[in-house]
Amino acid sequence: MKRIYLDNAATTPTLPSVLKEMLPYFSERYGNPSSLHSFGQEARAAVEAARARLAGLINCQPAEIIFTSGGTESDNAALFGVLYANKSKGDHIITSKIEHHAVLEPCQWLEKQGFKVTYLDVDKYGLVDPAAVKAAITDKTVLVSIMHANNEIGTIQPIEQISTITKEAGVLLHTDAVQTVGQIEVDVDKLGVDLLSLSAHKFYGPKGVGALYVRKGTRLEPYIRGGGQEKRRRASTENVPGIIGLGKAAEIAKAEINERVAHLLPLRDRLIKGILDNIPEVILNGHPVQRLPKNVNVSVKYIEGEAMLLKLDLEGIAASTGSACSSGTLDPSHVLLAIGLTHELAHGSIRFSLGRTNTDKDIDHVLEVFPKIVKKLRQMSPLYKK
Amino acid sequence: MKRIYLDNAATTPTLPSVLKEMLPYFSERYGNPSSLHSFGQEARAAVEAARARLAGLINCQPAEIIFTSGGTESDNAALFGVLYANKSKGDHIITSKIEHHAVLEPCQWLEKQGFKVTYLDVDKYGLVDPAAVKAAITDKTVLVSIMHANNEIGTIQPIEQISTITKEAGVLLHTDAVQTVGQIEVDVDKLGVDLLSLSAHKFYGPKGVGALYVRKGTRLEPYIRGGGQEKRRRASTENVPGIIGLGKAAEIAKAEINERVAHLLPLRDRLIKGILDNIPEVILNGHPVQRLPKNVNVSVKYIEGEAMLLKLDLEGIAASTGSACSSGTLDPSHVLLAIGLTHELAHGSIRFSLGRTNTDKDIDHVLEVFPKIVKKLRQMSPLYKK
Amino acid sequence: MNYSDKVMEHFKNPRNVGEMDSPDGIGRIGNASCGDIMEMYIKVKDNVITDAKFKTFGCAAAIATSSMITEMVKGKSIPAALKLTNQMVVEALDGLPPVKVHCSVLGEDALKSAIDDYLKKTTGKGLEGLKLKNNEAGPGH
Amino acid sequence: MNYSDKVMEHFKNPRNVGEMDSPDGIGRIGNASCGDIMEMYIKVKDNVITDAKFKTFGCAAAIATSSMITEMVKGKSIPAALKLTNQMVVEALDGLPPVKVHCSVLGEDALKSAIDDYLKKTTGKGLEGLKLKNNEAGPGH
Ligand SMILES: Cc1ncc(COP(=O)(O)O)c(C=O)c1O
Ligand SMILES: Cc1ncc(COP(=O)(O)O)c(C=O)c1O
Repeated sequence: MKRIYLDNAATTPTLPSVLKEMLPYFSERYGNPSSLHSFGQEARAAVEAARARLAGLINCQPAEIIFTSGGTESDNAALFGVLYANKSKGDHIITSKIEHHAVLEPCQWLEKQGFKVTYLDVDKYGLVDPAAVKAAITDKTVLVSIMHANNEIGTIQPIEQISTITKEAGVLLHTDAVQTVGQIEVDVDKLGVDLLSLSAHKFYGPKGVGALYVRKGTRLEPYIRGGGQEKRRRASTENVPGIIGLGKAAEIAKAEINERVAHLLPLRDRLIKGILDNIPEVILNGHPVQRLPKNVNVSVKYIEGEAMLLKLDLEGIAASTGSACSSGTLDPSHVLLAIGLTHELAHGSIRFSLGRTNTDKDIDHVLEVFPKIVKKLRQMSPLYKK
Repeated sequence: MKRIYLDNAATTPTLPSVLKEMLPYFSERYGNPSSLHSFGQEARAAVEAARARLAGLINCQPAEIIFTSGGTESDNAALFGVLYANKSKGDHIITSKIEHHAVLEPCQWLEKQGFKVTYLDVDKYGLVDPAAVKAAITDKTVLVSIMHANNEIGTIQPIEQISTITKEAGVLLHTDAVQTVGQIEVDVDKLGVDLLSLSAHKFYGPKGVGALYVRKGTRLEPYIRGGGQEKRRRASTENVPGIIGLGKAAEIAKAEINERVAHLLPLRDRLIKGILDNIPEVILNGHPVQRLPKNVNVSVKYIEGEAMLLKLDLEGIAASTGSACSSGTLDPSHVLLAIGLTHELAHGSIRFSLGRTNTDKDIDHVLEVFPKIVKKLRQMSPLYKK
Repeated sequence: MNYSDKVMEHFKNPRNVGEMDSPDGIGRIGNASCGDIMEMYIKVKDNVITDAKFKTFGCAAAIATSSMITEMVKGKSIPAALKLTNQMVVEALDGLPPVKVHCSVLGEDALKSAIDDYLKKTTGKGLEGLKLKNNEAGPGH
Repeated sequence: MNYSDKVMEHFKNPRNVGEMDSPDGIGRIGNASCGDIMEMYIKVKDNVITDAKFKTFGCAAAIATSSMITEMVKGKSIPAALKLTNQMVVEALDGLPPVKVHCSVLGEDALKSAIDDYLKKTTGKGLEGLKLKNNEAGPGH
């Protein structure tokens, strides 16, 4: 059976050309970049070349990039690092209710340590209101952290408008751009952000490596401590192959970015339309237009997400759900609840996230298979009365 | 020119057989282990198999292993996680003056947050006195953190004796075993430790992945927060290829461990003897016997380490030094100062760390080249009066 | 999700799906906000459960559990059916992931509710000391 | 360490290494505890530095700096030699890594100390307003 991968928001395959560049750095050019000898120096040079490539993708200086172990660490390091470095200035963070847990959980931890956090509401499309950001800023506010695009519903936030406000107020702005880097244009200057998180495996790089952009002059306490690496901003022997993979993935993304968007938009819109037209009582989650080109998220009334997901998997289609049944907790996605869905609709959500190699045929297949699955599950549902 | 790598304490090459097992997990079996579909489940199964392999190497339960991004994160997570989880019990840590910075810097940070840290002295061989550990324990002591073997001078600590004391006192014991796992036997039960840090790239696995062993029942706050991965003890999409590499490196280490020791001991001792016999005014740093099989560390009077290192590099030999000149700070190695070396001797240190593929010929070459280098540099030194 | 082959088999081909014309007992357990609702219908003759059917809103584990429990009760006397525990259903399914065991509790509760309903209808009083394990919702909720 | 080819060349083949028989001026700068000691010897004739030699305990940058500065001062008059700054030495070496710039400061200081020593011996008073950039140690320390 042909398998169709529609879970590119969870992770993406590493491109063969990315892997190819990484390979020599495992067993041949294996030096530690901190070592002074030639083995070390060749690794150091490769790491710096990768840094320059990544800087090219997001339009920053190489020195403004700190390599990390992934998006989660970048988010943790940004929140923790800014708040602890600016304790004398204030203790207040503003964020939104639909951030990734990698932002929300550090916020909750910071609250336990005495910091204050404002969690902004979003509208039914998942949009943060820039005016609400402005209204929440106090003279104790140090940092605003609003994600660039949401991983579940794909809504893209008005970061540029928000940064106008934070700049005026003299407050730092962090954005979790894990879902946008390599997917749509991300330019730290246009966005006007001071810190930005990204993760390689979300845009065809390897897992276990990411980066935090930190605008020059921004005070930051290191989160992983213990050595002089990354100019004392992130200790630990550099993940050289991973960093090289991230650099190569960035280079490819930069070259391909317009193509990627142009390829995905029609696929996404066909899939949305096909689902809404062919299955009754389905709603689209997230913003109809300000939306990641890869993201399709719908709630199917009367049935549950994990059951849909596994039925799709049996047909070779990989998707994702915001149902609690998939997470091992009792609560469904906080994002879907924040945009106002009932628990039942949140449990009935399914996300398809498209990638580079998906084709019209893949969409055809989903549109053929998915309505049948919904029908079968509805027949089993005590909530569904034909 | 043949290059001879004698910096295996800094990092090691990934074994080709390790890389081979990792390869399919980049571009083919690329699923996110948290995903419920078949792509995710095959990645999940591979991660759990790796966990079991690593558990086999250190003799623990797979569920007691948390995968991390490396030794530094493991150390940070252990110290931070234990202290914050046990705040109600106490606020005191005992460690030594020769720990890796990945332990010392988090300790210093914890001190800033109000925790208390005792930094124990070591003797001239770098040994911690178990009696000093006992004497330092108070009713506020929560954790003792003493490294298994030192990365610079190779001295192996009497962890078993220390754990007898910590168990009696009801205090947790962490050991940084980054330099011992895969090098000498490491058995968490024999050692009697509650937490143990390790890093894959120090024993022929890939960079950017490590683990923290946490004995069942030990309370630990997560350090990287944001998702349900690693049973909520370490968030972030798992570094699947890295974890598989760590698992394979562990499996190989387990099979080879006796062979590795048997291979390195005579090489190490020949190199030490050869240097001491052929170069006047050289001293061996670290313990003569309770010493890592790979570690040779000497101080050469009247000359400076970086100069030696680079001269060796010009001859194709990769080594390391504790001289300040190599670190970009003004102070030489805290370890060498802690064992009582003068600044001058600390600046004149050089470390050779041996690995799997080093041969008698490599030692011959070092013994031929190194005395000449010392002679030349001494001729240049204002301190050296023939 | 790491389901056993047995669970997947019952999920793919659930037995006894559907409503029942004039059932002798109906049990309804769970609510949509926790993601699981089970409805169970039983037919009883001479104190023996002759048929069972279900409808379920829920995940694969909930569906497989419903399917399995309806299979297990068919042919059992009321007292024997009451001895069925969620543990037995889990075993019959070759295990469930820890986070999914609550689904099997729902199954047991749905069966008990259906028997309770049957007893109420026939004897005027329900199951003595009926205590549902799943405290999220009572019968008919 | 990320050294320029020029630095490596001077490190590999340092010029003017050694002591000098009856030098006209000696400068000694740094101390072993910070990892660098430079000794510089100069010969002066008619107010021109006709020869310079050095001995250095230190890293590759310290050695290359010493080698370069001795090359640069040879043939220079005392006033011209005093205009030599560490920046000029760094440039002549095609740059130094930022953490190594202090080595070039040591070189400049060693030269100034040697001139100071020469002036003291010849005129009875040293270099007017001598201020060494490296505050770790004075001359002869
Ligand atoms: C928006 C967002 N932030 C952060 C993360 C965390 O990234 P990683 O899994 O690389 O740590 C993810 C993905 O998991 C994400 O989608
Ligand atoms: C003793 C010790 N602890 C911790 C570390 C840190 O490990 P890593 O570089 O994998 O973070 C190292 C090596 O760098 C080490 O030798």
